[in-house]
Amino acid sequence: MLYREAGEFKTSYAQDSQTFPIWWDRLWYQVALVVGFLVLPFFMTDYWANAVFVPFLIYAIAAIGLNILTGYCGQVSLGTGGFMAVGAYAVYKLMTSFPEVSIVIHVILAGGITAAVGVLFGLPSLRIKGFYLAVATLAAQFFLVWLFNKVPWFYNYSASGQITAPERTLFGIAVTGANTPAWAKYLFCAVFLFALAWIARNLTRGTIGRKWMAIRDMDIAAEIIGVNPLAAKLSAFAVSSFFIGIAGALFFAVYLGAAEVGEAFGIQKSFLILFMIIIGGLGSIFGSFAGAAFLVLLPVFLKNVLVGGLGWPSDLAAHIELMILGGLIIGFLILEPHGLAQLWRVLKEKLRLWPFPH
Amino acid sequence: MFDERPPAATETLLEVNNIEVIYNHVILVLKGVSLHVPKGGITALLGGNGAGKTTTLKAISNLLQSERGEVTKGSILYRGERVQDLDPATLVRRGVIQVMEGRHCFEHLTVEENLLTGAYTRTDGRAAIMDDLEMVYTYFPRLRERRKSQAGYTSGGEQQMVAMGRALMSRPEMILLDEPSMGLAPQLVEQIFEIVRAVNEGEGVTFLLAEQNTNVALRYAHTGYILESGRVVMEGSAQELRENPDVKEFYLGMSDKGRKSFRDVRSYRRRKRWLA
Amino acid sequence: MNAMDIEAAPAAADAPRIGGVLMEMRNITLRFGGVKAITDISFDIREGEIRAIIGPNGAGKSSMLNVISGFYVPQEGEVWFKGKRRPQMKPYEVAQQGIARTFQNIALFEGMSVLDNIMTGRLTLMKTGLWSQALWWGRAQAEEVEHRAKVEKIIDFLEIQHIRKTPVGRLPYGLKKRVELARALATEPKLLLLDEPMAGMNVEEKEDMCRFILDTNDEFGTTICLIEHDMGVVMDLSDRVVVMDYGKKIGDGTPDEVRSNQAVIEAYLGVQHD
Amino acid sequence: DLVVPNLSYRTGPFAAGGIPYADGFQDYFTLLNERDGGIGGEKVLTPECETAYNTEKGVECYEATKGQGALVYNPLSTGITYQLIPKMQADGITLYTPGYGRTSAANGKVFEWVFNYPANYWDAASVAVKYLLDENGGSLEGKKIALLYHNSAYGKEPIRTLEELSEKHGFELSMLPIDSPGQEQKSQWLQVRREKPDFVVFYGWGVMNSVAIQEAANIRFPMENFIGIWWSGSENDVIPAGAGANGYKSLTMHGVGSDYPVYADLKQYVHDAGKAAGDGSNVGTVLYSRGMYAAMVIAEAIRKAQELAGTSAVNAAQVRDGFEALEITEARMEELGLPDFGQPFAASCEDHGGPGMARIQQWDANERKWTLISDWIAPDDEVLTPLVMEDSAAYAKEAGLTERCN
Amino acid sequence: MLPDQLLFAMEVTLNGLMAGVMYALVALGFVLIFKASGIFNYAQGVLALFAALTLVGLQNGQIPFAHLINATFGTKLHHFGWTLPSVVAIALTALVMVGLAYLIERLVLKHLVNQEPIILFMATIGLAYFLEGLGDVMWGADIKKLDVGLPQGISESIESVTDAWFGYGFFIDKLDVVAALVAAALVAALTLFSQYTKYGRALRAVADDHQAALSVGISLRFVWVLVWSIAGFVALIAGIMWGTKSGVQFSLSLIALKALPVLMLGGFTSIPGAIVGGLIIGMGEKLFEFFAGPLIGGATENWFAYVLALLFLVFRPQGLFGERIIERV
Ligand SMILES: Nc1ncnc2c1ncn2[C@@H]1O[C@H](COP(=O)(O)OP(=O)(O)OP(=O)(O)O)[C@@H](O)[C@H]1O
Ligand SMILES: Nc1ncnc2c1ncn2[C@@H]1O[C@H](COP(=O)(O)OP(=O)(O)OP(=O)(O)O)[C@@H](O)[C@H]1O
Ligand SMILES: [Mg+2]
Ligand SMILES: [Mg+2]
Repeated sequence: MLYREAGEFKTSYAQDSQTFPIWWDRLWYQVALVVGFLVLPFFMTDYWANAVFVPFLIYAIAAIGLNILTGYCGQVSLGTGGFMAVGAYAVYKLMTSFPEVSIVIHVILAGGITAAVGVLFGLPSLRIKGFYLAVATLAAQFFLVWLFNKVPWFYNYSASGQITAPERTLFGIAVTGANTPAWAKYLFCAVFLFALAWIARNLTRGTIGRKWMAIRDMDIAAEIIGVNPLAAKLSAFAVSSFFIGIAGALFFAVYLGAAEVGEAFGIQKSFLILFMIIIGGLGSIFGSFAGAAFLVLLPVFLKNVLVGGLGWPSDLAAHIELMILGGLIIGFLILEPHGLAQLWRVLKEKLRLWPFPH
Repeated sequence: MFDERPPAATETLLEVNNIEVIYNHVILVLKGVSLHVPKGGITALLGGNGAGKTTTLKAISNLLQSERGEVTKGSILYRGERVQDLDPATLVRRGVIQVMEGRHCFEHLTVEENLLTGAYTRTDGRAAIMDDLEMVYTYFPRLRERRKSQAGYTSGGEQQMVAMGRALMSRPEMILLDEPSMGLAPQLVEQIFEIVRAVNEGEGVTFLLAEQNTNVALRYAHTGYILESGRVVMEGSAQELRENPDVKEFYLGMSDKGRKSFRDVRSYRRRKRWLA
Repeated sequence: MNAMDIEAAPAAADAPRIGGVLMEMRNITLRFGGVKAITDISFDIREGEIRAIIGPNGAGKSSMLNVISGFYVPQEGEVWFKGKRRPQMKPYEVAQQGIARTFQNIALFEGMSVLDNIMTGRLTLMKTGLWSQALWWGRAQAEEVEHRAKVEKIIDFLEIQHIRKTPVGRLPYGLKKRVELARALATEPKLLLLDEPMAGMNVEEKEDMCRFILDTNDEFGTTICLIEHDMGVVMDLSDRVVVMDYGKKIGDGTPDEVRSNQAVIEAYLGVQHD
Repeated sequence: DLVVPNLSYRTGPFAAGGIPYADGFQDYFTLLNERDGGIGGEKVLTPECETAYNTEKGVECYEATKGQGALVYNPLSTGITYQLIPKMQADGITLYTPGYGRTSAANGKVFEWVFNYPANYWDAASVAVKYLLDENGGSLEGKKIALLYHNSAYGKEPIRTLEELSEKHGFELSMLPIDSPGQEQKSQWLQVRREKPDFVVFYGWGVMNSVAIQEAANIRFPMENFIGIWWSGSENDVIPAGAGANGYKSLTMHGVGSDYPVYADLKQYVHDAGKAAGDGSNVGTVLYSRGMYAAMVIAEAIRKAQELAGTSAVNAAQVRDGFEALEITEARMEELGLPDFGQPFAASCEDHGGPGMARIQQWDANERKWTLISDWIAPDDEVLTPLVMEDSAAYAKEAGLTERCN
Repeated sequence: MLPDQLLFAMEVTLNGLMAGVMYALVALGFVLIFKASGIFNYAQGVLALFAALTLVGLQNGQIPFAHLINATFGTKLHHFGWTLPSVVAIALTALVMVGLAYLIERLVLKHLVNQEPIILFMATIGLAYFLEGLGDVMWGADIKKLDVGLPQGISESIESVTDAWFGYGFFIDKLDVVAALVAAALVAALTLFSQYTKYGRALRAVADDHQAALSVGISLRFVWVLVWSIAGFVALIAGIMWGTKSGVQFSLSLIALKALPVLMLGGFTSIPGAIVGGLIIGMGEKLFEFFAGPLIGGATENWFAYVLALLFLVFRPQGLFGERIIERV
């Protein structure tokens, strides 16, 4: 047997509710941490950082954020791009207004500001449900993008409305701006992701997480057993937006370095992140990681295969890439509607039973 | 009330041979179930929660696929033909219709529209359908009163009637009836079973009904099967079953001294013999 | 009474089980558009008793529970609880007052495990804030463990240990009902409303369920109001019965009184079989 | 080999513009390779990378290609340009953005690695106003000009310039933003109907162009008073409006049509040899010519770099020097088979922006072709230079750069 | 004579209503599919694009997949060399849409019976990607002119009539007038179909409960092919209108975003709602842009449409004409 839990006994409730109750899982998790923090940084090149790892880390944060709202609390949102923009513009204003304050604080504050905005746009969720709410969140998406495009104060009155991240350092090493070494970008985002994923895990396994899930699964019943729907939904909007705001801040400050709101934080972004969580698995933190990895890696991979490997013209490759991506999304949904995370769980269940089929 | 009736016919209409059903590729639910449903009879499928009654019915009506379940072994023959690979619509056209557990009304359609959807596969003209609608309304007067309300807003019992009526509207040869008594007032339970009997006798419709309410079911059925954890543990004519001491104790709630009070069952019971 | 403690001694055996009026419905009328679901109904529930509501389908029984839960707002009438007139409340506020319930068409949280479902019952009792939870420090973890212990007792009580970690979606119907009861019990209710707790069960399971209901009532002194169609159960379990028909009250009294009430027989019971 | 990555977009909302441009860009280098054996004997490689006009994909393309020894980038997207400016400055690779990108990059003192000659967005706005001045006897006093623009960084660029110019020349300026992609412009054109501006200056890209021209025709706005920037003046933009587009004007920074000697070579060495980048249907169109023009300037800069460095295998830093020392004369253009195609210019350490001249072309719907109707018009540097200085100084401050060339 | 400002406002209102009709054409397709299968079909916009691309391609005798074939075999194909009359091309395109509906059912929906709405929604997004790529590979990504002979440009008759009445000739696009007529006819036909025919009832039944529909013998496959075919046909009409207006290329698919607020306001399940929603949204956003736009910087239409819809929703969470959301325990 490759994977088993036999022989593991829990002697306390705390032990029983830990994140990785099975020893094997715990091992994998620790290996991943060691590789992520102690090995990868030494091998980080500009290409890998900018094309794969940094976007992956940042999208994973955003995906966890959206997963809290959509996967855990059941409120489908298409305003993610707009909320990321709030984070980006908040961090930009903070960075340029208070250059002496640490960038870490700016990023966290940007998350806080986004949380406040998120709560504001979450208010209608009390009355509006399902797809109606999803479409309603588009109001946030379009309004926020318009706002940042229209009000020059947000982009410090620059001629084109573009914002550019100034260089900021942490422990003497640049983490934003063009001179940032690849490993620093990577580590900076990785630390945020780790901390946020850990917080997300804590929240979702505790009281508040249960409130969210109760609302998701059956809001009326949840209310009747004593969950205040307003508080639960708004807290989900707040926490989710906090995560998404941080993702937006990092996306602009660390990853892109310069951004234009409509282009970097348009509706496409909202959809992309929604894809991530659905493909990864709604209501699963692991799923957020898996979904982000999948959707960041897949296009890069396809491009390399089709253009680099098969030598197709880049436009044809791009079109076919779209078809493949679309096809894969459908394929995955048919194969396992509950995402990569569920696929993984089924696999584990099979492994546990292995070599017996049932 | 226990009028003893001989089984109406001996020809087998539906035959289920040793089927196995697996959900989600991993959960094995039916572990070899075989049934013979005689034409023109009422066959009861009894058993506790999770025994696999619903699963059996769905396997027959081919509704399993949509629940990620599949029949992995065995065969299902209807009038001697394999029907496993047909889609549910074809099966309805051939005369087998299921009334699902939990009613499953079309919430946004009115009661009358719900009933009319039952006639979807029929091609015998509007007049005939209207006649049958009238018939259903005669069976269930309550539905006539609520014909214009959205089904989603009707009470549980009303919904059960809608579901039954809807099935009748398809003029079936065989009805798979899943827990018709669930949540119904006693009078209505009687009424529904009376209707089952009336339809069975009057129109010659064969019934395979899954029931928890063993008491009523065995009163109306001709034959019965008892299912436990995905296996048939007992079968026989309704009368045989009714008189079996185990059935009496576990399914009818009777002890030697007649019906036990629910207040007295608090102290402990022995386990079923066949589960040993 | 926040004494869900299993070890705590049950109410003194010799004290009368049934106390004063706990909840009183006065002249409740509820309409949906043209449909009159409840017409001018009054009845009371005494502390510690098992009160049954029966009636034909569509009589308005579930609607009555919904009124008590605060989910439906009656057009007329008053609800009195613990001797005070209850102002209009949101359902979650009602729950916080100590009224718990189960639902006719099981309303469990399908995406969660049995344990988590029952833990949701404790939500109103858990107090740690967002920060502490986010960091999983101090209070949060301690509280979690504390409540988990209480929930485990309920799990033991209802004999569902083996399915603790199973997602409820996969459970058979009867167990789901039991989990729902567990969730309601987890809120440590003063008044427990059960909407057809035994529908869809076979005799054996009904017996189990009856035992749980009686034990709950006995051991914790929880007041219970239940809707049920199985007359055997109603007659055996309840102290008093309200009978509704077409939104009106047609009978109220002890099981024996109700059983012999001609109006009730006509409207509901029909001919007796056993 | 010399590597000049071609960050193109043949997909996405702006593919219609991206395709001919990329074809022209690619074909010109193919011509050099086939006819001359490359530049100074070194073959030119143009690995193509699809950006779909999307900044993130642009960054990915940049990272993917820069390791191959890339010498210069020309991403044809203002958004991607903004993204790349700091990165390329850090990596020491030249960014060449003719007619688009960050206008204030014209200031070589701040933007060491960016070149945007011969003309930029602000030049365009100024040239358009100058042209209108000429048309109106030297005065725009009391006239109304509406700026209809793509509501993005690109479209917003000319606003400052036009504001300054409106003050200087006394015309009234109104602003009509259109959100990308711009298929619905009813409101804007109703606004035009209401305000009755004398002229509409247009900064559009993609479908927005053809829809605007169609709508202008629909409301019977006089086409000769409707002037687009060079990104709103291709065949794609006018053909859909059919006869209604007749008389529409746009700026251009290079010649039009395929009557230049270079096309004979292109046909012989590239198209007939089956080496063309696209299906050949775009040859001679406005955007094809522009792609070719950009390639030509890059090739010339590389040639210059080879000359300066004394080696044919130049590196990125040497190419930058080539750009900075580049001088394109009329004689040279003639040699290249493009007589009078573009304006002559000479770069310097301070000046990365060129003279900024442009000509006006007008669409003839019957002939289905563009005709040049003006000579080169110079922008109003008196107004532009301070703006460039101000904006570049702001950037220098933000990015912590010190001025060079002193 | 009326004051200028009022006249302008009237003109804007009229044009807003017309624009709303154009949105409604797209929204209709959404409604149909949602009503019949509970699927929120994000691909509706792409469907319109695909239909328009196919129409233009057929009309001009383009060789499908020419680019792909050329790239793989080094050939130089592009056109067959014939052109088709519009009517024939439209009929053929309609057939293609039916075929597409069949394939979608076969390859996608069939495998997703009984899944949660969000999963189905996702699947349609996958479908949108796929079709977009397919459309591009088949017909190329360049911008194409679509001309099926619909009139376009200012309607002189309306202009002269209103000029005579008000002293100011209103601007109305002829194309919009045609669109309005077509939309009215479509709405009437579809409403009757869904409310009063057996198939219409089946569509609604499927929307409510897949399993129950199966159990009464409604073939999901048939219903879905039917409804996707109709939606494909509606998409074709929307594609023709929008393609004539703004050319056929990628951005055409983004009209879906203009249809969403319409849908939300009218209700996801109401066919007349799509039209009324369209009218309100079109008029609202144009008037807002006209009056408030100049004050706050313009380009407000995108978000204002959504905010307007949101405001309505707060008072009627199921949209103006949407079915009541059944909330019971
Ligand atoms: N979709 C499903 N996926 C996984 N397991 C399922 C599914 N449906 C049913 N099961 C499992 O199959 C077993 C049999 O269920 P089934 O519904 O057939 O029982 P039943 O006899 O009808 O019970 P009841 O009287 O409660 O309706 C149960 O253990 C149930 O948990
Ligand atoms: N939200 C609602 N909107 C409209 N009508 C409703 C609503 N809720 C209940 N009704 C109607 O009120 C009446 C009473 O319904 P209720 O569910 O209370 O019946 P019940 O007594 O619980 O019946 P059952 O035993 O079948 O569950 C029914 O006719 C039902 O259709
Ligand atoms: Mg069952
Ligand atoms: Mg009820």
